[in-house]
Amino acid sequence: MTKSNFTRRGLLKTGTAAGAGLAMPTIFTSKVWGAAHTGFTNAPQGDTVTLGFNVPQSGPYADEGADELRAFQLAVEHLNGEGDGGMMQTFSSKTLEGNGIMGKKVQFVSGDTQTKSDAARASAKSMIEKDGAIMISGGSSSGVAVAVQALCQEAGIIFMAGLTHANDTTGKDKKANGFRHFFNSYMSGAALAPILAKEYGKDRKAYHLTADYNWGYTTEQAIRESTEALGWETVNSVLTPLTQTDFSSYIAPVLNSGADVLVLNHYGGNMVNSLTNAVQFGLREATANGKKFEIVVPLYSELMARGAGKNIAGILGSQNWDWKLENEKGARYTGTNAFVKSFGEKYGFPPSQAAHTCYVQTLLYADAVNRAGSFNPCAVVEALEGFEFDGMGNGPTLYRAEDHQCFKDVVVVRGKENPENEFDLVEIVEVTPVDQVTYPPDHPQFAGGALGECNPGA
Amino acid sequence: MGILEVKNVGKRFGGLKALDNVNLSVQENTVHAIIGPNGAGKSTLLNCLIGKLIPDTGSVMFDGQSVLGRKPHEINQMGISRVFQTPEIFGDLTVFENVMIPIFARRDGAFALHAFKQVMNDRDIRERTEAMLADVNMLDKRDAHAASLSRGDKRRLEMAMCLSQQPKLLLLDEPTAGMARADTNNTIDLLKEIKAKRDITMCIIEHDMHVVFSLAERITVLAQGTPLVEDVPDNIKGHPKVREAYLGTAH
Amino acid sequence: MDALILQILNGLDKGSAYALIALGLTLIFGTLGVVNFAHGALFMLGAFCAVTLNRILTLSHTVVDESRTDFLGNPMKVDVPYLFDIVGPDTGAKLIEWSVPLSILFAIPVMILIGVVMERGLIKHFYKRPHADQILVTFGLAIVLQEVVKYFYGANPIPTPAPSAFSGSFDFGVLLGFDPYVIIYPYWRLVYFAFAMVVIAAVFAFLQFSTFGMVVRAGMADRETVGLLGINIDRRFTIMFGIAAAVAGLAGVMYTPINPPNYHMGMDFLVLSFVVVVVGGMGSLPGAVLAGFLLGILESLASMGWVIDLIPGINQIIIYLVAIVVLLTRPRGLMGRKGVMED
Amino acid sequence: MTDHTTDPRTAASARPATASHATETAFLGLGPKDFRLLLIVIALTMLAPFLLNPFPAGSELAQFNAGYPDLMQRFVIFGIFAIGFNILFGLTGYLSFGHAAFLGVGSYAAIWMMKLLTMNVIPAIVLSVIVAGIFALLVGFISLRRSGIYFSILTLAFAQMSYALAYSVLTPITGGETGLQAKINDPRILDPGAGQSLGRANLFGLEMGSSYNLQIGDWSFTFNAGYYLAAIVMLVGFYLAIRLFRSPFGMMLRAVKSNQQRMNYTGLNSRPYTLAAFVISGMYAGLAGGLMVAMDTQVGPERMFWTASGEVVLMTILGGAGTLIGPVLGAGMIKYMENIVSKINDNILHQWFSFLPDGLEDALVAIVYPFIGKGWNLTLGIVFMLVVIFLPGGLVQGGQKVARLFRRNNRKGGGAESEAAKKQPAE
Repeated sequence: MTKSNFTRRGLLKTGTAAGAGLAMPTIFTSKVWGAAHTGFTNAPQGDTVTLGFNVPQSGPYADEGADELRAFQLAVEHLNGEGDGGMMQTFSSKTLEGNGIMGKKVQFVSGDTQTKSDAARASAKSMIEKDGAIMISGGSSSGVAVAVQALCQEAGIIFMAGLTHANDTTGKDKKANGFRHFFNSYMSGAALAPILAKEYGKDRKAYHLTADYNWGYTTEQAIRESTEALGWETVNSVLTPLTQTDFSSYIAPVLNSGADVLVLNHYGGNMVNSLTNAVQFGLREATANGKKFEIVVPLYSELMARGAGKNIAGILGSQNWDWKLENEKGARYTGTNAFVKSFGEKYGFPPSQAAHTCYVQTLLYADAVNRAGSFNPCAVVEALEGFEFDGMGNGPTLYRAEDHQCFKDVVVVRGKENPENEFDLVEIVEVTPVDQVTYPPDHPQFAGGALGECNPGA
Repeated sequence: MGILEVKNVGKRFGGLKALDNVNLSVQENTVHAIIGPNGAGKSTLLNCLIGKLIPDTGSVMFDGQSVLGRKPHEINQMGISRVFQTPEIFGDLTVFENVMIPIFARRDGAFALHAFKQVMNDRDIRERTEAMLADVNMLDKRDAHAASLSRGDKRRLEMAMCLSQQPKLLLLDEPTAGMARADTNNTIDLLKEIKAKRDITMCIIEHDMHVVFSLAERITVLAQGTPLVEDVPDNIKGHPKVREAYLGTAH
Repeated sequence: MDALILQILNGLDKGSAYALIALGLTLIFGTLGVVNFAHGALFMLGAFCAVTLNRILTLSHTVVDESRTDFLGNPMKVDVPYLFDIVGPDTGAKLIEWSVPLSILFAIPVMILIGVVMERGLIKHFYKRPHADQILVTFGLAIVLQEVVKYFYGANPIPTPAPSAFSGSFDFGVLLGFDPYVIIYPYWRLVYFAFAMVVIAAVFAFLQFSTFGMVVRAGMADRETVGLLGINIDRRFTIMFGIAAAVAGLAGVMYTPINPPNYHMGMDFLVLSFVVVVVGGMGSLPGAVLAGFLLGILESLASMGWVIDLIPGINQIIIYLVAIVVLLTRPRGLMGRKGVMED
Repeated sequence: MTDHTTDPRTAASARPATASHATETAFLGLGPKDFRLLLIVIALTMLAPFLLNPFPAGSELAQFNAGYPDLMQRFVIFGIFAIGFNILFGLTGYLSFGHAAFLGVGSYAAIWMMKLLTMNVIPAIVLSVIVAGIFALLVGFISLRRSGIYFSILTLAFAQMSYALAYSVLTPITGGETGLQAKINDPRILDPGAGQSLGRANLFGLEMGSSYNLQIGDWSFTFNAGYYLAAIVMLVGFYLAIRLFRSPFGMMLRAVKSNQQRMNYTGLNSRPYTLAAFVISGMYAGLAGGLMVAMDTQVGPERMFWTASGEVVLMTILGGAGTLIGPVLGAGMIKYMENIVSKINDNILHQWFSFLPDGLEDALVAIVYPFIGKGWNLTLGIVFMLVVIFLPGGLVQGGQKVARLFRRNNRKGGGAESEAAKKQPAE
């Protein structure tokens, strides 16, 4: 257990010891911390640096948030030279030596996003204003990611997004100070479509149920466009309220609609319930148009799979990463086993993809600072833009400069028929190579946004 | 011409004739009582007077205007104040405030948005309230919460609230219902006291003969929805029809 | 036509959940005059009775299986339920599979106990307090209850499937002369509907025909008078609270196979159940049931594709829209009594 | 005419006055007691950066410091929201369960003003109040046809519809799930720099985010422009609320709560009174929403969810419905728990108890752990229950009762003093 995570103010004490006992007013033009001295917000003073991990701790995604927080703690340990170093051994960039970031010991603060944008911003602001965090990471929904990313842009802080899948995060709402490692709706569509065509044939009629909010819209659009390009037909698409708990009235008409595939553009509790309801209605056993009826869930997560239990058996979906990747698909995905080993030994179960992304984002940030030789957000942005790396479990990866989106292979998975335990619920069907999921920065699904200038905050 | 004129009022509830061709005239500056055994139609008549019920036939004119179909606050603004069976006061407010509110209502109308004037800076209202409280001997209780008053004081307060509006007609709905004899006598004394101090028109709906004969100057006896007799108290006492009406029922 | 029949079936099913929760809520409103914001939490606790029984039945000891390895390459540890040792693996597996229906027996005493403890320990002291205080204390209690559940069971939904005998769907369409697959309905949802009907009938019969019920109904109408008659109405009201808790709990138990339970499912239903109770009319049991089914059916009808195309977003707001229309046309809801919770 | 018989006692009514019949006004049209309260609140809000940061920056207790701009802003903004809510609920007794809708609508109005017109906060705040007022007029006009729980459900229904539509169908106007933020390419027709850089919310050039930092020894205090703007707005709102409480209008609203039947038979039409209270309180909510955007240029629809409406109800009841300062205290308490307790994680716990032997330290951490960090909701729920059980009537009324209890105990000791005290009317 680390007992060394003093808040940053502890160091301010030493930093300002010279003026102890005297009133020492200092005026800053914009932000409080350090701006006048260093030209950017929350410049670390003393020999530590504070990172802010903003994850859902209450509400439906609390368990996912807990897993993210575990990964963050692990990353901090590794950065500070504790533990076995995890992915730092396999990471292609070798600037991380277990001596913190630029020699400064890493400490962190955590907060609760409640999966609400207001609460997430309040929590992030307290990290910035009170604790002096220089980077914020985490989160489990796109609404929160977009809100916190915008805040970090204004405050002059780097935002390393956690789990956020909507195109908007690096599309119409992209920001210069924000970076996304996780994949997105477009990539899900591009990765899934060929495999769907291969598994279920090119002559399929799809029925979409879509969560009635931004992420749902972009995911439906992505899947539709990719599958229709391969010959599928979209019979119908129905929007379902976010607050819906019983989806029976949306599922019931599906079988009689002429469709033979149901696409559930749902996440979290919505997905667990809609899938459970769909299986209840016998969709898995049904046949339509002379074919076996199929269900597709574009975005998979281990926790959702656990919630849906047996119902996910045989259902295709996409993931950013899976802990079995290196074992099953070979050394291209090196880093996976190193991470799973340190995570598994510390916590006793394999990590989720949300944990993986958060861990990787933290390491990537630390490495970028080291390479830039500065904590200045603009220097970090420069170091991350166009950065190519490997050994983080996803194979060779590019942080594209134009939109701050990571490009890497996408994992297509299927729910296992007979899982051995609650952490082994999916099997990897195929890994779609990165060039099949890459799109031009001006792709219409991502239109309407501008990165803007990086903001150091001062 | 009386201040309150009830003409040919009839009201049916389904097959039941609650009021049948009621005619009534309350003269200014008199105490007029309406009595009758239970089920005689007193409450129905009262509800017609205050606009709560609209009669099937006939008219109710107050001061030359019809009251039918008007809302309670409109009827009050016409000059009718009402005393209830159990005192209806503002329990959460102080005695002083209880009396101020009706004075405000009479001066500023049914609605006035004086959101940023201070109540206590209104000298006019304050003085009138103090005078009214003095009039009913309640000035020493001005800061008490109305809910904490004794039953008799509550009745007194309610009376003060009504009188503070200087109503053209004071409507009393069984003001002694459910009271012990002593309380009843106190109420009678209070009403007598009020009557002695000023010119006022009162209409009392009551079934307690004792109260009625102590106060009323004119009495209408109602039975089975229709007025039996109307006369001065002395003539009502021992009137055969009245006796029949009361003894004819279960009493 | 077939689509309509299907959605009415769906509506009946949703309606049974709404009606069951609202029934308990309106019992507490009507008998005790308490605004109980913890009622959703009771529904949630019921659902977790089913989870708990499942956990109890699957209490396991670990056996190391050398022939297999876990994700870190160590020998696999396999959990074997104690139940298998006691009754043998076959009966044991059957029992675990039937844990949800079995939970009914488990939940009734547990929920009555929870209800009675809640009433005696806390709610009792709030009968004479303003509604505002009741809201604050029951809301606080609801948060505490759900956080306790979260602490032990996590935030993720927990799958609790129905016995396999009830999996699959019944084809109504064939029965009515339609093509196969046109009107199908899951067996478990039919079970839920039937179960709800039985519970509702039982509650009504109990209130209608037992002397206990008569006293409670009289107490709902006029508490003071019944108290004056020398009847200990307080004790009866405690029992009523227990029954209301049990009804909510049973609704939760049987709901678990429909949607995997999670710790905040009570809050999801809380607002809705208040709407149902109020649309039905305060203090009216038949009103609550009627409104539950009405809103369930209308919600299902509003979720049909062509309806949404016609009025975008109607499926999002239908319940609230209906509530507004009902309350404006019928001041006290569908079957409300005058003077209950109007001030 | 009868009111000539003035009682001699009336003339001599110069006895020590309670607020309810103070004839003299101390200042600003307030009675001395209210004026004192206003002064205290002014002092508290102006000195908040000091008061909320009582612990030296480096100390382990610094975790409990709340004196950073965002939280201070939230305290006063939710204070405004609760003050406004209290005008409706505390005075008339009408429990609106949909007040967050007005806050949300005000927020959307404000952000659109900033996107289209200028990043200066004045037009945004003004419009947010107006729009929220109009919306409240509409909702109030319909909802106030019913009373009691029927009214509550009507307001809840309107708010939930607003939330659901803002989240989904109205996405083009509201930004849906991701909400609305200031963007570089906003038109901002009045701003010279529009289109080139991201605008910042400001008051004639003074940026809301700008702060002045004061170090005194180990302590550090932050004075934030946005906070002081919000605090001044809150003080004005608070002052107006006091005036309203003491006005004939406020008295009529209390009369509505106390006995609507008597009120109507006294010649007063209660509908316009309740509607006016509803609109005023909706405007306070809109003002809070506008200020939220002014402090933090972002709006999301969950600001209108029923839990947000429930939160202001809880704030008001927790602090003491119908009291002047209670709702502000309640708002502060809930926001403090949400923002401070939720940030304490097990690392910090270990740090606190690190002076203890290892076994004891772990045991203590294990005991405290469920109540902090992700367990902050549990603590909140327990606080709700404790307050309502032990301090009936909320923090303020409960506090008064406790204070009176102490005073009474003291008096038992001081014989002569207690005699004098008995004559004072209890307040």
